[in-house]
Amino acid sequence: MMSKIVRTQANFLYPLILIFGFYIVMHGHLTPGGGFQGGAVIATGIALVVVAYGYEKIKRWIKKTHLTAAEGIGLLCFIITAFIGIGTSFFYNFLANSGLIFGESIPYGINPGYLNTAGTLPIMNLAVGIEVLGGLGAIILYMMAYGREVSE
Amino acid sequence: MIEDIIHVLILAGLIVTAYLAVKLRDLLAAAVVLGVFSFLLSLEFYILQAPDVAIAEAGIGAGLTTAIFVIAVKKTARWEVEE
Amino acid sequence: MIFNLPFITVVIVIMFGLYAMVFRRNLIKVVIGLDLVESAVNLFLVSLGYVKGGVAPIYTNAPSTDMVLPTPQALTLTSIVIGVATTAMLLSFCILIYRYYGTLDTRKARRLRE
Amino acid sequence: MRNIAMIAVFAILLSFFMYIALNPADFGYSGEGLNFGHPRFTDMDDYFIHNAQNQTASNNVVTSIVFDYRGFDTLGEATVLFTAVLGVGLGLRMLRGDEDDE
Amino acid sequence: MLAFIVTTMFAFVAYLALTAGSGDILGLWSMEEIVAGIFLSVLVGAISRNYLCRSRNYRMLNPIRWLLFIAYLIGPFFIAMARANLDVAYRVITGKIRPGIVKIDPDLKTDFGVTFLANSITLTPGTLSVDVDEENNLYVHWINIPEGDEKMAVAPIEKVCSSFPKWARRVAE
Amino acid sequence: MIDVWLLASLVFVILILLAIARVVAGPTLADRVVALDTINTLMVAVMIILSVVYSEAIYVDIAIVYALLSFVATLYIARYMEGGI
Amino acid sequence: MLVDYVIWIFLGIGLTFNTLGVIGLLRFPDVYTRLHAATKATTFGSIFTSLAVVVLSFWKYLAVQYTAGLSMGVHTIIAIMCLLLTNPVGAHAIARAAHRSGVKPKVAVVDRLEEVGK
Repeated sequence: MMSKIVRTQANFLYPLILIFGFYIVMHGHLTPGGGFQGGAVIATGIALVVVAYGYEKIKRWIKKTHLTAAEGIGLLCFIITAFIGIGTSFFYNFLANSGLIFGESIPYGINPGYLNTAGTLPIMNLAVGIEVLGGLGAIILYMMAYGREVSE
Repeated sequence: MIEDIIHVLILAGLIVTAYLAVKLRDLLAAAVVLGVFSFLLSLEFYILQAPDVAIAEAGIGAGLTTAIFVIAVKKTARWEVEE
Repeated sequence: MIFNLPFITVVIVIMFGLYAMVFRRNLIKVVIGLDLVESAVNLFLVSLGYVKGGVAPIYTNAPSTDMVLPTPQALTLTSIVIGVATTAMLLSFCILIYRYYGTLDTRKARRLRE
Repeated sequence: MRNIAMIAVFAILLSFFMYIALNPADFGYSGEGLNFGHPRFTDMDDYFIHNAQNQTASNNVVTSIVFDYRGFDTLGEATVLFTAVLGVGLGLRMLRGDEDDE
Repeated sequence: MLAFIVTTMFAFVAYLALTAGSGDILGLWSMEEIVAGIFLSVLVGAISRNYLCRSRNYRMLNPIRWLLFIAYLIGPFFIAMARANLDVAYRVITGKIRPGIVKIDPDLKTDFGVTFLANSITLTPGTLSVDVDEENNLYVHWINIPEGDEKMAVAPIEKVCSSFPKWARRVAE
Repeated sequence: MIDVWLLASLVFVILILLAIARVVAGPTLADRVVALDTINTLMVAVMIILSVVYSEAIYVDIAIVYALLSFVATLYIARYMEGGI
Repeated sequence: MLVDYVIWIFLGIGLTFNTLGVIGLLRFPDVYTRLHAATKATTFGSIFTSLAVVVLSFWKYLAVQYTAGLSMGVHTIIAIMCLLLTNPVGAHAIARAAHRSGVKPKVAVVDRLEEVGK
């Protein structure tokens, strides 16, 4: 456990990192970003909380099974979304320019506001983001959990 | 012109940090130097007009890689011994 | 003016990484060498797709098509996540080896096995 | 003796790579090798750049390539990540006994 | 429940700040952004409700404290920061230093107040907070100790950090 | 107008190289970590300035990622030096 | 133009303090004094160079109708706030860890933390 100052600041920064990571995930088709990057940012937030509180306290709040379950759910959503368009081809973008959810066409120019576009890409971004955050966070927690510390 | 000078300086920094990461006997210091290498690489991606790759390198190289190396060094030995 | 300097940097960094992987006997140093080689290959891919005077492959201004090639960037993006996953896996194997043999030196570990 | 052989192999590799990186004539299509800032083989990328915004309605061409045109690469990457997490968990779980879980 | 609502509101305000300038609602936001923001904020609030409000201390919900905080940030804090940098510039050029670690007793009670004071001390003239103990005493590395002050067990608080404890008490307690 | 920003970024890159000199020379681990922290701050500033040079508003996101995440590595190494992860 | 002069002044102040911070990092004798130079001076200088960007983007948004200027300025302000939140915590963590791991101040007239003991 680190000092009081670091712990209080980590409490304040953890929601900020999470919301920024989800911002990067959701805006993957308009600005630089996407599923991989946002998932990595959120996993780094988990690493921040782990280092601030120590593994002994954190293992009651963040469970490894939840993270591995998130990884499986993300992978499953990704594959299912790819399968729906199987009538034309695997990974067919059936929602683009169709008028349904995420189905509007996009104009040129800088536009961080037209979130309702690009078909299946935002859904896949969200799925891959959840998968990457689960995988990298589970790696950090596994490496903290096992193996006794070796003194010099 | 000035852009080319910036380019050359960043590449020189990359070579220096790569040499240092191989040379140092202290594995923790090697992890720190690897972090600096990752920062410079991200700046190079930024200048080569690849912002997606720069964000990925920033998010992974800034926090996660150094964290994993530090945990692994903690659970093994810190000094690289060679007779 | 800038004559293939990124490619020369890639060659030098790959040589440093290969040196660490072949001549160093500490296993964590070997993993560091592998990480250097991965980063150098990422830099090679991105600088292979650079067009002089191009902009990033995101439509932010008028419909201009003078863009940097996007496919190498997509491949690099995939490669980075795979890189951190394999690094974590190799380091966990290093922890296992240290617990069973008591050393990270490759020659000593090989001798202890017999 | 072994070291000398390795150093020779290293010297050969270094000179080979340097030759490729420096000489723009002998490697590559139609007598042009690596040339920083002037890439060869741009047909596929031109197709992506011209058509990505109409076909997938996405501003970011890289995202549309990663998730739409070349989605199988991303599927493979997700599988590799899943396997790596599985490997780390199963491998380190062999150390059970010095730190209990749950 | 209150912790969940507070965290959700905090995340939603952060999301609105990130997406300013995207549409027509109030001249700044578009409809899709607000819907997506509500969804993501509820998600973030459900994940991290135990962190932001760990101390179960809802004193900071008072908006007057936020106004005071902003006033502090652009008033005395900025001036002290500018003075700090001139001081560091003088020390860098001349090399005249007389450093040491002293102990101060700011008499604060909450964790937030101590964090606030420690961060302010780190960014302002000639001082750097090194450690904090259980009674909220701070150990401060001081780059230029005046003659005679190193004899005292507890350093005079006005010389180390001029009026920051008063502001910290006003904002955080 | 553009020249000013490019010159400023050139000065920043030179400062980053000077900080790398401290990484090379630093006698203890703590000195190297201090240099790492300095490089983080300089990197955020140079990324914000280069976004003006390329006149792309969306590049500032990368600087925010750096400013939020780069101190996690510092915290890990500090935790190691205190003893106990 | 007035805006140009304001931007030049901000950039000049920022670059000066950044340079002084890096010189102090190279010149001071031990870890704690290096932290003084590195943390304060570079944070202050980076804030000033970023303020120049804020001024330019808001001026472009108001005068030239450059619509991306608003998001650029707001994002730069968010980056400044993140720097102000994270930098002092990192400095504090380094100083505490260095003192606990046995790196003593090289020149010091008094060290109260050493007398307390661990």
